Amino acid sequence: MAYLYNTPEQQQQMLDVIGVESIDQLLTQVPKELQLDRPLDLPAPMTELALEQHVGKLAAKNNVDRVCFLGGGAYDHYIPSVIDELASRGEYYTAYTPYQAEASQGTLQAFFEYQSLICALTGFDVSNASLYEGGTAVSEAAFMAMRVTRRHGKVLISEGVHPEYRHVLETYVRNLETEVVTIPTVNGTTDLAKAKELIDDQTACLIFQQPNFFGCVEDGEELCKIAKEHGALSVVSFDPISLGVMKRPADYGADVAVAEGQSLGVPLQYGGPYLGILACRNDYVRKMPGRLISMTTDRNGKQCYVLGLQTREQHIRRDKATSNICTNQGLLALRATFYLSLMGPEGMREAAELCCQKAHYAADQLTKIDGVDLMFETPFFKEFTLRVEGGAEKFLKRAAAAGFDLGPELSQFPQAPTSVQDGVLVAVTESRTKEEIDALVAALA
Amino acid sequence: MAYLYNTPEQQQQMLDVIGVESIDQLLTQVPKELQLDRPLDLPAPMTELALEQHVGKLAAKNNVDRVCFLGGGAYDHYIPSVIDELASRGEYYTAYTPYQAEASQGTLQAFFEYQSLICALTGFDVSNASLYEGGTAVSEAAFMAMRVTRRHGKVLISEGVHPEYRHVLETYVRNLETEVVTIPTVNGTTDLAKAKELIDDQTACLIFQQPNFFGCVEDGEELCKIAKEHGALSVVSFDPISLGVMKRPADYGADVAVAEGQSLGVPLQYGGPYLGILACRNDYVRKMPGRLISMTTDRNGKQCYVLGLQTREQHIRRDKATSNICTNQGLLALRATFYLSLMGPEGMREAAELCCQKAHYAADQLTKIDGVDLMFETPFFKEFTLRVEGGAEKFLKRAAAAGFDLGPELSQFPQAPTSVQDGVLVAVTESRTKEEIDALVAALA
Amino acid sequence: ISTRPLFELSFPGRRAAMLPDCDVPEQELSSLLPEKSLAEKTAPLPELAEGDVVRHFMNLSTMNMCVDTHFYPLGSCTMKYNPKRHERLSRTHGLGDLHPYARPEDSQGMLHLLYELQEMLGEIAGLPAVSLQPAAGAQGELAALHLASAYFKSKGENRTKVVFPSSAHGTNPASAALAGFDCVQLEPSENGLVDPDDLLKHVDEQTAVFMITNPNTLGLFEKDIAKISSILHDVGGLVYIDGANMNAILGITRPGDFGGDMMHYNVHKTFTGPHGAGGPGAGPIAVRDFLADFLPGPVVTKSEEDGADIYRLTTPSRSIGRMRSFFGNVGILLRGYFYLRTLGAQGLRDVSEHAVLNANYLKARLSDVLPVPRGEFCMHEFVASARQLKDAHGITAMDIAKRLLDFGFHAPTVYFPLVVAEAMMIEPTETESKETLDAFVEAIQTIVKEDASFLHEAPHSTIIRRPDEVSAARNPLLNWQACVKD
Amino acid sequence: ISTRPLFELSFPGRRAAMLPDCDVPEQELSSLLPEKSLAEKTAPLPELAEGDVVRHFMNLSTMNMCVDTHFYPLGSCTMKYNPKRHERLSRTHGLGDLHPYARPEDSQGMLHLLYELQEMLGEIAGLPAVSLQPAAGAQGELAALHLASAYFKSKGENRTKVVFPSSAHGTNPASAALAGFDCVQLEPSENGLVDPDDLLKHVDEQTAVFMITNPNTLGLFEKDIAKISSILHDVGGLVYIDGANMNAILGITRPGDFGGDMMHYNVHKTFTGPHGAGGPGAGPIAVRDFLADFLPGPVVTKSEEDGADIYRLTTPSRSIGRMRSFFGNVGILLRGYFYLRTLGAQGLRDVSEHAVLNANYLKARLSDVLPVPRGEFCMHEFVASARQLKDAHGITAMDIAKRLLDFGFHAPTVYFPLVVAEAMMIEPTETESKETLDAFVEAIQTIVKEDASFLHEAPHSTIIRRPDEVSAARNPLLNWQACVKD
Repeated sequence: MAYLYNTPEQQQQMLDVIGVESIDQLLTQVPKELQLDRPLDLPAPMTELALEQHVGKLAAKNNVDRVCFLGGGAYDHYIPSVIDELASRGEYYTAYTPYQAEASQGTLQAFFEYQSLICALTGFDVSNASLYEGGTAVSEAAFMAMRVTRRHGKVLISEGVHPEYRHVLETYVRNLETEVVTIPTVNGTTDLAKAKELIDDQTACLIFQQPNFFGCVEDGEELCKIAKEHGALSVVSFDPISLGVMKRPADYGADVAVAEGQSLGVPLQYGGPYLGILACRNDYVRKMPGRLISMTTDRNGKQCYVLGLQTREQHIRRDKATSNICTNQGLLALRATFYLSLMGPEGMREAAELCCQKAHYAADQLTKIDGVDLMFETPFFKEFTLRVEGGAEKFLKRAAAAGFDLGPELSQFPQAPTSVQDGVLVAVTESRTKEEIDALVAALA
Repeated sequence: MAYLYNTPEQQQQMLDVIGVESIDQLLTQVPKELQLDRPLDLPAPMTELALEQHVGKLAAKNNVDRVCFLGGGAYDHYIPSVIDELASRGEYYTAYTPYQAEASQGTLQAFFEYQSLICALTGFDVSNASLYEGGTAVSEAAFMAMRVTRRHGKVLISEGVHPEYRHVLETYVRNLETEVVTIPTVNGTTDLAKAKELIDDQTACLIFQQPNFFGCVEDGEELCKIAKEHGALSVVSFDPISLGVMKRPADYGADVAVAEGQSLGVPLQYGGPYLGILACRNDYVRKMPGRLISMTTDRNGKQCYVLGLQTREQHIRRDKATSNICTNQGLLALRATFYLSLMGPEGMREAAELCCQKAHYAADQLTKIDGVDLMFETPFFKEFTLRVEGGAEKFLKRAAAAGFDLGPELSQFPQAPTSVQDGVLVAVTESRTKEEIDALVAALA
Repeated sequence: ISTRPLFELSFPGRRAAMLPDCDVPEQELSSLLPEKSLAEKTAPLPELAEGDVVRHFMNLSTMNMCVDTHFYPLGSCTMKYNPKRHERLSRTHGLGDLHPYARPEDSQGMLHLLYELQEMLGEIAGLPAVSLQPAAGAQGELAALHLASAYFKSKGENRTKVVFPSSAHGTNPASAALAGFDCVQLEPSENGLVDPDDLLKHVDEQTAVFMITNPNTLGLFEKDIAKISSILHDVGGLVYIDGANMNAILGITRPGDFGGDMMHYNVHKTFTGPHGAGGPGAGPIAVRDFLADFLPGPVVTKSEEDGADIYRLTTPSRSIGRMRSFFGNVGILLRGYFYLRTLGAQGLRDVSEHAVLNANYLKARLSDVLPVPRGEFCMHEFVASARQLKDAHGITAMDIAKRLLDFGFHAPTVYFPLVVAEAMMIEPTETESKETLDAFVEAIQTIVKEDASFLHEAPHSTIIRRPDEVSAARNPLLNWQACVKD
Repeated sequence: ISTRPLFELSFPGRRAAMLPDCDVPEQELSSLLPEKSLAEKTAPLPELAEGDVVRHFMNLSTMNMCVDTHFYPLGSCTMKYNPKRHERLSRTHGLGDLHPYARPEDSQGMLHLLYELQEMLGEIAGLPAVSLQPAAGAQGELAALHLASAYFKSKGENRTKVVFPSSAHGTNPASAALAGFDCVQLEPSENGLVDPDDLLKHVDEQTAVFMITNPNTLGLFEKDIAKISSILHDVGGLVYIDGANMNAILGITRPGDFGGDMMHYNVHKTFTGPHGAGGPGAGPIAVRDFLADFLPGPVVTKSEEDGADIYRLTTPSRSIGRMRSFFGNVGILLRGYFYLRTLGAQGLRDVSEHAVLNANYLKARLSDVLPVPRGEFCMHEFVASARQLKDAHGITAMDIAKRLLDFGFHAPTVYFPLVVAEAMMIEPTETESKETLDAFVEAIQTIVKEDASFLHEAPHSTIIRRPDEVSAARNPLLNWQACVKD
């Protein structure tokens, strides 16, 4: 009877009011022959204490005590404690979609501020109030581009985009006419010549990642230009932390920017829930997927916030909706809101610089080891790809034994180009110290 | 500039309004020759990230991963997660003493409910809103008994009371006329004959602990009777968890009940902050130390809560106050409030039964080991004293090496009777499992 | 309480988070990154002190109703108590901080847990093959529709249609369209249930999937569900169960047992996810064995090696592919796992029984003022109609909804489903007491006696009152910068 | 929001916490415990569901003003921002869950940290010997007075008197009395400061200790403190500094440097403890070297063994004994440690400089309506007087305090210290912005123009209004059971 209130005595009183003899009588709505005639076969219930002991044992079978140089789209960035304190407030945590604006101004204003912060971060006029995560954000951006350009035949995507994001896009379009065409990379970045070759007037968009999956910095300006020249939208999947030092998507000509927002105060938790970010030029606002919060006034003229442009959404437009999304990632959008508020421009700049400096130091030191080289001679930001002579497996095992996790290996992604299958990603965030990097190098040397 | 707001520009605006040129000019209030002419010699500041890394390293030097059978007044009882969630609410956490009742009804009502819960738990009419911890609560009770009985010459305290509590009492009375007389124990409990011998008409109170420091159950009724017969107050220091199955202090005739409330949802945190509980008969309310919350009505007749009987307190009565206490243990009283609300009568009973059953199982199994015996043949509740042939040191080391912490050893308390100095306490809470107890026994056998 | 916009609290030079000094030899940034990729100045985020951020968002939080503080009978959303233990447990060292690319040997505890969750969800559904990947219910629908398509293609069939009743959630048609299907909507029936005869007319060999919520959005159990399923199966189609209303039937009946071939769960609803001001959700899907090979992946598989259980991430052989990056919304799945392990079989059945009891009690007590047009009894929720009140007194469902806020109750869902005039969709959930339900009934009884013009002005005590949604739609102000420009 | 008493929510048979089944062989309880010690029935605690408990105390919490949500300029209480990082850090595995009887070899990290804290507090005080044991400031006072007594006894002196100014905190005389001393109170002086000439008349060879708060409770620095100290030292007495107002002088001047021999800190005020609705505090004391042997214990000592630092719990040789069980209020001490390590020397001085700046700014801006009778400038707080307003318009300090609540500001401390008529003791702290101070000034400017009779009725917008304290004192209702009986 965990979490229940009504005692047998109360249940009887309620049944009397309803005018039935038992709960079973209420359940006769379910035809007898369809009712389960046995208890569900589930493990026995546990009290809070027993569950904590059980979960503790399971958790102890996961090894998280190594120093984390893992990357590939999820990063061990520092999470200020204020974020947990605020996000765990029941008033955010146990409220739902703000359908009743009068009872939800807190959530509404916070999401409005989220949108404003993402606009400030990306340079765009519009941000929605979140999508599921970075991978589906790419697909949603592609669909949006098709609606905007009315071109449904072809989507161009760089091989430098996270292989799982590309995989998701393939899944999303599998029943549609749309062809997904991959632009190969050369020396770690999108092959611009190939991009020009592959793009045409049926192309809805050109999608790239900045910095890309290999850690390398793309020529965003040029890629956007190529898209523009063919009437396609340029879609960039960016690393939010990188914008502490790097140009904003809107500033180098992108039309749509999407991102995995995990870096912005979201714990790793084995891959989700994370935060899909989507921002774009104002022109596309009515083609945008996801929830939007708008400022308005109430009947007394007081400034307030409300769900806006709901007529784009599935609960109104049904099969004509801009997307099928219903829940958003509210709690994660809140975390990103708190994160960006705490960091401010200076914090973001410092974090980005630390990542960049430490990643380069780590790369410099690691490549001093015999047989360890950078796979690409291309500038990178906080993550880079190593090639290890004789394969990465032993190398990674040695690192693990010494208390360090590197990776992922590119070979675990079927979508990664075959030429780089022997690469290993190494990510270095502001949380890593010189001491840790030096110890890693010492262990591998 | 952590946590500061005003930028240099704002500081200048403020100085202009004040009409001074610099903050230094404001500080001329402090005579030049008294000003520190150098920076304080403190470690360099750390950012949140750096501090977390630093604290993590220090914490890793403490060993808390062993299974905890440690007792002696602080116990590893289970803390339901609801307690942390509620107690960390900023509205409780960052408010202060509810001087402005209109702005503090939440705190006031919660403390009123604390008082009511402690009354229900102990059987008394009055509880204050908390004291520092269990040790000082004993001293405060002794002072209160002196005020009530107007006997200032003598206080009787059983050797079965926590040696540190007795030590605190000695400290508290060291400049006063009051003599603290210790009643010896025999076979682990207060020597009743000696108690009768030592008590007289100058005795303010007779203080005992239930179950006592050795884990043994005292004859509370008899001890209270002895006090009563001599016009002294009976003061019992009780274990709150034990009241899940044992008689309430008021029900066996005690006049004042005090306790260490750590068991009621307070984390161990190396000894504090904990919670001093003090409840008593209604007659003594105006002689009581500490804060009291009273129900009353506001100007519209609405039921509300307010600080009551403040004229007993130091900020009004100064040297005539019932105590010098100013802060109370508000946050810990809140935790106990949440704990008792969650547990209810059934939860308290179950917890007490589990402690008692598991402690007896552990005692039965441990004493099967050669050379390991119970020191006392007296009923105990959740804690018992072992005597180990050849001394406890090696025994404890073997336990530690196998991942178990027992203790404390009685030898570490100078106030403990010499006859029991070779004893070791073992506490078993509801958090311990049969599996853990069996593993402990296997490791020591 | 201050509600000044965050950006207006900004003051140049203020700082909250600070980062440590760089402890590695520093190089010129322009020597590390291409000049043209570098920003001239950092993004114009607001500059705030830590205390600003805390006070601002603490104050904003208090401008919300939520389950922790209020009765929140928002129909179709299952606003039940969110156990606090889930928060502490999900932060457990080794769970909350596990990287998604931790190697399988370093994540056996997590994989074990997720495997157990797959098994439990399969059992509750009566559909044994489970993928935990979908990020939300709507994504579960999309995944299942892709799966159906792949399944039919594997059999050489090209089915183009998805059919659903008019009372379906908007996600059903939206997902069907996104998956490339043509949508066929049934007409509303008299009794609020799907009419098998009518259905027969709308399905054929082009029909891939029939999507149905059961109990449906009226809170009624589709009593002909077995027949409905047969109709679909007879034409070779599949039945999809929208699991939004699973809270009504846990341990009582199973989608797999009443003919469903595929379904999704809404973990943040049924299994206390939590709701999080709009999300995140998690939308695992469960399907029949013959569809298992098509599931999105990876899924967790178990094998025994040298007497020990080894857990692996595996992509099903004919998988439709990934629906998202990484494994799934694990943080939410964990909470579902904790919930199921807390309740066990009997506890889970108790949930549904109490949810049904609470709903019927509320329905019975409200029936004189807010009658329910369809169904003698309901399952876990019901859709009442304020039509009589509107006709007699001019009091609308919206009036009642808004006025309830003044009484300290969140409003029910209103004007959905569309098949009921002046609809008020009320779902009390099992985690409310009779006392709370009684207080809610009293509030409604008071409200319906109030003057209509007074109610049109409601709410009266909230921080704002009836925002202008029309102008927000016409001229949306979507960020602070835009508002400042205006 | 419901404010029904907790006990009235109780319903027989409801449960929140459940305990696991007993996994050891069970015996009859009556065979384990003496029959007469067993209760016939369990204590009549309320019976509640988990959701009851959460919703009740969540709702209660929202009926509080607090630093996290409001400006809270409660004089003498240093209501500064409580850094959220302290909460996470103090829960760190290995700190928050360390048993007080963990062996020294198992608690070296904790002892190291506490040792460092002793050192830092000694440096900030200019008094090198520190005991962290006292549970609160008032207990620190008591400990120091016992210490002084022991010290004098060790010299064969029997001193019976403790002297303090009339503006002293109530804890000073209360602690002195509790320690067995006779209390001597100085008369108030014209300028609010201790008059050395007057002091001279009140001290002699019977004087053990002079207790003084510096800056004092008027927010004024006792400029003659060096002279005052000499007077005491000349008669062989000791000077005790009440550290309640340390927030004004961190890194600027030190009690040890201006003549203090002993002092206490209020860690929950000066070093963000937090305030916790009334506590807990922590009241470490710092004393001169020649008093070190008398400190209450244990304290942490460090020694080098085989090149490694080893930390130990040690009882000083002539210790007055324990002031409480276990080591001390470690959870609060940890927060003080985190704060000091966050700020460092410059950060700490900045704290006091900004506290002084904020106070003087507020004082200057309010001076026309709420003049400060004593002192041209103030330190971290000031005591304004509403006497003019009372004389001219009948507006009291209490009126303004209550009315401020309507404006969303917590009230200052009122009617303390007694030496100022219609006192309003205002301490803004350093963690507030100029904007907030300006808004507070505007509120006061608005209030003082309001009608006195309207103000007598204030507050107008709070959940309750001016409780009847007289009847609460006459007929205290201290628990729910008693109220039900009435």
